[in-house]
Amino acid sequence: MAQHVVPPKVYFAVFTALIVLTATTTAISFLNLGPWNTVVALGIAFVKATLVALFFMHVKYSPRLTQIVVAGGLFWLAILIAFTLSDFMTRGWLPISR
Amino acid sequence: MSSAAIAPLPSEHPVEPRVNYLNATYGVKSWLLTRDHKRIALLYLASITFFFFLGGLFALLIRLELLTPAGDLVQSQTYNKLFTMHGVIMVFFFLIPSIPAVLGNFLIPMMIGAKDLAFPRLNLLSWYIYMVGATFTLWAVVHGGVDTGWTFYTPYSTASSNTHVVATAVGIFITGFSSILTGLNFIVTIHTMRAPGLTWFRLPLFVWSHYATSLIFVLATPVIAVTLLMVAVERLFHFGIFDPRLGGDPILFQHLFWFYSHPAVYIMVLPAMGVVSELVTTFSRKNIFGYKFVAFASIGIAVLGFLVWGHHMFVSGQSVYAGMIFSLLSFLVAIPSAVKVFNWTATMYKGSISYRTPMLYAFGFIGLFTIGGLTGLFLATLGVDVHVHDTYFIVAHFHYIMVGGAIMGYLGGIHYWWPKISGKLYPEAWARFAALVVFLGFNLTFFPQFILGYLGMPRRYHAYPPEFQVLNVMSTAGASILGVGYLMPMVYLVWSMRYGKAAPANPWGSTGLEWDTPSPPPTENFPVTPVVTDEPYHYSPGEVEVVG
Amino acid sequence: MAEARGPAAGAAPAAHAGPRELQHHFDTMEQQRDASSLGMWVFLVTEILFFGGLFLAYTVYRSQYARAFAEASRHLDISLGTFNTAVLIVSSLTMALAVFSASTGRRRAVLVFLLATMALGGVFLGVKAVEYGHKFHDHLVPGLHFRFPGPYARQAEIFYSLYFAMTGLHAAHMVIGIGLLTALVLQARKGRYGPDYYTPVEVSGLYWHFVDIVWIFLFPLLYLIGRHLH
Amino acid sequence: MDQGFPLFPRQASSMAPHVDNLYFYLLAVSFFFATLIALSVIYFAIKYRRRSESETPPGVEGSLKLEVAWSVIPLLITFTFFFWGTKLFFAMNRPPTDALEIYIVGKQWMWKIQHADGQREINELHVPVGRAVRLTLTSEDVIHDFFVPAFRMKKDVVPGRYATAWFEATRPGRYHVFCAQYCGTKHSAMTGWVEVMDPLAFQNWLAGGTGSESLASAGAKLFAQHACNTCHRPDSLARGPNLEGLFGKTVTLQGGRTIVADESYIRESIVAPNAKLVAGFQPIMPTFQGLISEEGLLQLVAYIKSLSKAAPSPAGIPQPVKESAPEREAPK
Ligand code: HEA
Ligand code: HEA
Ligand code: HEC
Ligand code: CUA
Ligand SMILES: [Cu+2]
Repeated sequence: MAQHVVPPKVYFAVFTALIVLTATTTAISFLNLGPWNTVVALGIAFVKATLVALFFMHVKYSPRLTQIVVAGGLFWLAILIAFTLSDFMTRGWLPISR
Repeated sequence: MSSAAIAPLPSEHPVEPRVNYLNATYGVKSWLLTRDHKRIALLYLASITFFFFLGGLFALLIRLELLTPAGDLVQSQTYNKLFTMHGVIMVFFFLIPSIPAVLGNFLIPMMIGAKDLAFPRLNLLSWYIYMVGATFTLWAVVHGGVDTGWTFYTPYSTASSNTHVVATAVGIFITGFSSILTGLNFIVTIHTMRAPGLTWFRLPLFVWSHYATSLIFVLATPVIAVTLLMVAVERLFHFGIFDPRLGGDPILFQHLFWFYSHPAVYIMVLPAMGVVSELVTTFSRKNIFGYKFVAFASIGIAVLGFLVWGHHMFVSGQSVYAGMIFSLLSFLVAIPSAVKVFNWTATMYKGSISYRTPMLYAFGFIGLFTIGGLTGLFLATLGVDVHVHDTYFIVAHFHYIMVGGAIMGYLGGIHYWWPKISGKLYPEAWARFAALVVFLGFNLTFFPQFILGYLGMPRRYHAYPPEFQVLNVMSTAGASILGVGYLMPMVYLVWSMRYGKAAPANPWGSTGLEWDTPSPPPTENFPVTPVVTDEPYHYSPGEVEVVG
Repeated sequence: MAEARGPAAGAAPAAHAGPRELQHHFDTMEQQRDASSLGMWVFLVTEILFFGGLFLAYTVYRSQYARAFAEASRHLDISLGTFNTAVLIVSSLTMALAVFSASTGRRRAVLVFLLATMALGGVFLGVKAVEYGHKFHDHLVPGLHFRFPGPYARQAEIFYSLYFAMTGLHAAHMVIGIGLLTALVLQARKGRYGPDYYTPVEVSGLYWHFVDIVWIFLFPLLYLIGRHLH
Repeated sequence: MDQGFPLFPRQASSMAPHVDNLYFYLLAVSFFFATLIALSVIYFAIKYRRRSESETPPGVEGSLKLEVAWSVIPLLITFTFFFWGTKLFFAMNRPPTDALEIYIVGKQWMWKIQHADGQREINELHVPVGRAVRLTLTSEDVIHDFFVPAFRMKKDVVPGRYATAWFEATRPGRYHVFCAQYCGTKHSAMTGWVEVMDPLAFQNWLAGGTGSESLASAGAKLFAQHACNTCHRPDSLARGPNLEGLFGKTVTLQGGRTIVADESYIRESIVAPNAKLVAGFQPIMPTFQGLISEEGLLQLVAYIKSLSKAAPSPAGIPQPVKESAPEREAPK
C-alpha cells in the first residue's frame, strides 16, 4: 500500500483532456442529435468523472478495497435509480379495460 | 480466545481496586470531552434510555386512548401527534442507535483487540450530532409536536399539516449524520484495526452483524437525509418537487423514503441478531453452528434488504409490475433470516444450556422474531397485503420484530455485558422475573393486534368501531404489564451499580477478547495488543463432532 | 492488572513511540493513513447517495417531462455554466498539484496551490451567485412569484426547484470544501505537510475532486439538455 | 358491546374467499415453522440443560447439507406464496370490462361518490349485489385510501391522478368503509358504509334519487361552459384533436411515444395539457387546473368516455340473487 506519487505530467494531460471534453460537450449540445444529445452529454460526463477519479483521486493506484468502495457506491446509486424507474417505466403497462 | 478455560463461578472475593475506564478520571468534563469509546457508549446509553421511556410514555397514552372506541381521552390531532412522536422517537432516537451506538461502540474495539475505534473524535462528534438532532426534535415535541406519522408522506407533510414538520425533519436529518459517522467508524475500524491473527472468519458474529449494519448506515442514511431536506425545502420555500399540482409525484417521495426505511428495519434487527449469536453460543457453551452461513447471512440481509423497499407501496399506485419484483425480492431476503434462526436452534443441540437471564431473552428473541418475520411474509404476499396494509396487522408485525425481537436482543445484551460495562453483577432472580413479565406483557399487547388487523381495523385511528373493543382492551392491558417489565431492569440495573456484587473478568465463561480484559476494562482496553490464535467460540478444545 | 495510567488517559495521547502525528490508538503511521483514506472514501460513498436522491428525482421528472425540462433549461446561462465548469476543473488540477507538492516535500508550493484552489472555489461561488441573481430577477425562483412564459410553466417550476436544490447543495459542499482548505492552509503555513505526513491534504483533496465530479454531471443535466432545440 | 366479538372479518365479495384461502395457507405454513422452532428450542433447552458448571459439551461441525436444506425448502415455499399472491393481485387490478362505473373523490375528511346516472352520495356507497363495480378514485388534497375490509379491497387515492379498483359484492348487507391512509386530523372519522342491495332494490334506489342528470351529460354541460368545443369540434375549424372515439384509443404523442387514452390521460390532458402533446398539434390548450373541480373533471372524463361508446352502460343489470334480506353489519 505504498503511496504512489503521480508525476505532474499525468495531471496536466488529464487536465487538458477534461477541458477539451468540456468544450466538446458544450459545442455538441448546440447540434440536434435527437435522443443522442442526452447520451453524448452523459457519456462525456462519465468519461470526465472517470478521469478525475482515476488520476486526480488516484483510484487507479489505490488498494483494491478503495476501488471496491467506489464501485459499491456507484452500484448502490444504480439500485436506487433502476428500481425506482422499474415503477415509473411500467406504470402504463397493465391494460386498463373500459 | 487465547484463554478459553471456563471461569469458575463468580468469585466471592471482591476484586482489588483498580484503575479502569470508569474511575480513571472524574468530573463532567471528563465525560463530555471523552474520546474513550466505552464512555461514549455510556453517554449513548443514558440518552437512548431517556428516549425509550419518552417513546414508551407516548405508547402508553396511545394505548389508553384506544381503551374505548370513542376518541375520548385526547383530541384527534393530539392522538395523531402521539403516534407520530412515538414512532419517530422509538425509531430514530432509540432503536436505530440502541445496540450499535451502545453495545457496538463499547464492544467492537474490545472484540477485535483494539484500543479504540479508528476515529475517536468522530465518535464523540457522532454523539453530539445525535444530541443536537434530538434537541430539534424535542423542541418540536415541546412546542406542539408533529402529526404526519413517522413516514412523513407528502403532500400531507408538505402542504397540509400545520404542525412542526420542519423542525422534526431537521432533527432526523441531523441525527442521520450521527448514524453515518458511526457506521463509517465501524467499517474503518473493522477493516484496519483487527489484532494480529484475527482474520475475518475469526471475528465474533456480533462484529459481522455490525459490519453489515454499518453498510446500511452508510448507504441508506444519506438518502433519507436528502429526502427530508427536499420535504423541508418544499414546505418552507414552496419549492415543487413532490407537489401534484405542478405535476410532481407524491409516490416518488415514498420510493425515496422507503429506500432508506426498509433497510433501516434491518439496522434495527441485525445488531440484535449479532447479540443473540453471542448469547446462544455462550449459554450453550458451543461453537456456533454454521459460522460462515450466519456471518454471510448478515451481509446477505444487508444487501438484499436494499432491493425490497417497494413492498411498502403495493397499494400506493405503484405499477403492479414493480410490485411483483419487490414482492419476489422480499421473499428472498427472508431466507438469510431463516438461516440464522435455524442455525441458532442447531447450536443448542447437544450443548450445555444455562437459563441465565440473557439466554431467556435470546429464547424470547428467537420465538418472537420468528413470528414477526413469518407475518412479514404475509405482507410480502401481494394478494394478502392489499387487505392488511395499513391495518393493525402491520402494527403487530413490526412490534413483534422491533419490540419482541430487537428490544429483547438489546436487553439480553445489556444483561450479558453488564458485568463488563459496570463491573457489577445484576440480581439474577429479579432479572429472570422481569424477562418473564416482558415476555407475557408483550404477547398480550401485540398478539390481539394481528386479529384486529385482519378484521380490518386501520392503524393511526383515534376512534374505532365498537366491535373492535375487546381486543383493544387486551392490548392495553398487556401494554401496562409490558411497561412494568421494562421499568424493572431500569431499577435493578441502576441499583446494582452501587450495591451489586463485583463482577469477575469473565462471569459467564465466554470466549471472546472482551472477556480477557478485567471488568470494567481499563481505558486502553489491552495493555499489549493481543494475538489471536483460536477459532471463534472455541468452547471445547479438541473435540469436534460431525452432524448430518 | 492495576497499571499506571496517565492522568487523562482518554483525553490526551499517551506517551507513545513514533512520530508526533501518530495517534495513540494506532500502531503505525501506515495503519493511521489507511484508516483516514478509507474513512474518506466511505464518506464519499455516502455523498454519492446523498446527491443520488436528487439525481433520482431529476431522472424521474426528466423522463416524464422531457420537453418542459428542455425548455426550462434554455433559460440557464450556458456561457456562465461552461465557464464555471472550467474553473472547477482548474481547481481540481491545482488541488492535485497541492497533494503532489506535499508528497514530494515542496512545502511552499503546497501553500500556493491550496490558496489557488480556494481562490478558484471562490470564483465558482461568485459566478453561481451572479446566476442566482439573474434567476431571481427573471422570476425563476420557485415559490417566489415564479413566472415562466409559454405552456410549460408548471413543470418548469419543478425543473427550477431541482435546479436550486441541486446547485444549492453543491454550493454548500463547495463552502465546506473551502472551509477544509482554510484549515489546511493554516497548517501548511507552518510547513506541517511533507512526504511523511500529508494525509489531511490528500483526504481533503479527495473531497474536493468529488465535489468537482458532482458538477461534471450537473452541468450537462441542467445546462445542456435543451440547447439544441433552437 | 352489542356488536359481538368478531374474530374474523365477513366475506362479502367475490375476492374475499380467495384472499382468505391464501391467508389460511400462509397461516398453516407459519404455524408449522413457528411450532417447529419453538418446540426444538424448548426440547433442546430441557434435554441439554446444564447439569454441572464445569461440563464442556463437544464442539459441533456445521453441516452443509442442513444449511442447503433449510435455505432451499423455505425458498421454494415462499415461491408458492409469490405465485399465488401475484395471481390474486393481478386479478384485483384487472376490473372486468362490463363493470358498473362509480366515481369517488376523497377529500379531508369525506368520500364524495358519483354514480354514472348522476346520483351523488357522501360516505355512503350503494351497490347492487352480484355485479362487478369499478371505482375510479381521486383526491382533492392529500393521499387517502379507500378500504372495505369485507371486500378485502384497498386502494390508495392519490391527488393528481386516478386510481382504479373493483369488487363484486356477493352478500347484501352494510359494510365498513375506512380511510386507510393517514390523511390528517380526522383520518379516523373518514369512514362510511357500503350498502350492498339486491339488484331490484338498487334499481329502486337509483330511481328514487334526486333526479339529477347523468354524469356524462353534466360533463357535456361543462364542456360547453368552459368553451372546450371552440377547439374540440368535428369540423375544419378545430384547433384541437377530435375527442370522439378517443377513450381507449392509442394516441401518438409528439416525439413518437404512444399512450393509451385512459381516464388518467384524459384528466392530465385537461389539467396539464402540455405535459403530453398530441402529435401534430401546437401547445395552445390552456390549463384548466384549479378552474374545474375534481368532480367536474370526473364528469368531463365521463362525457369524453361517453363519446366513445355506443351507449353508456346501464346501471345495475337486475339479476336474481338467492341471498336473504340484507344483513346489517352494524346499524349506526
Ligand atoms: C426490525 C424491523 C423489521 C424487520 C426485521 C422486518 C422484516 C420483514 N418485513 Fe417488515 N416492517 C417493519 C419492520 C420490520 N420488518 C416496519 C416498521 C413496517 C411498517 C412500516 C410502516 O408502514 O410504518 C414493516 C412493514 C412491512 C411490509 C409492508 C406492509 C404494508 O405496509 O403493507 C412488508 C411487506 O412485504 C414487510 C415484510 C417484511 C419481511 C418479508 C421481512 C423479513 O425480513 C422477515 C424474515 C424473517 C423470517 C421469515 C422469520 C424466520 C424464518 C423462519 C423461522 C423459517 C421459515 C421461513 C420461511 C418459510 C421463509 N414488512
Ligand atoms: C422501536 C420501535 C418501537 C417500540 C419499542 C414501540 C413500543 C410500543 N409501541 Fe409502537 N410504534 C412504532 C415503533 C415502536 N413502538 C412505530 C414506528 C409505530 C408507527 C407510528 C406511525 O404510525 O407513524 C408505532 C405505532 C404504535 C401503535 C399504533 C398507533 C396507531 O397506528 O394508531 C401502537 C398501538 O398500540 C403502539 C404501541 C406500542 C406499545 C404498547 C409499545 C410498548 O412496547 C412500549 C412499552 C414501554 C413502556 C410502556 C415504557 C415504560 C414507561 C413508563 C412506565 C412510563 C414512565 C415514563 C417516564 C418516566 C418518562 N405503537
Ligand atoms: C385553445 C384551444 C383549446 C381549448 C379551449 C381546449 N383544448 Fe383540449 N386540446 C387542444 C389542443 C391543441 C390539443 C392537442 C395538443 C395537446 O395534447 O395539448 C388538445 C388536447 C386535448 C385532449 C387530448 C386529446 C387527444 O387526442 O389525446 C383532451 C382530452 C382535451 N384536449 C380536452 C379538453 C377539454 C375537456 C377542454 C375544456 C375544458 C379543452 N380540451 C379545451 C386545444 C384546446
Ligand atoms: Cu383520508 Cu385517511
Ligand atoms: Cu420493509
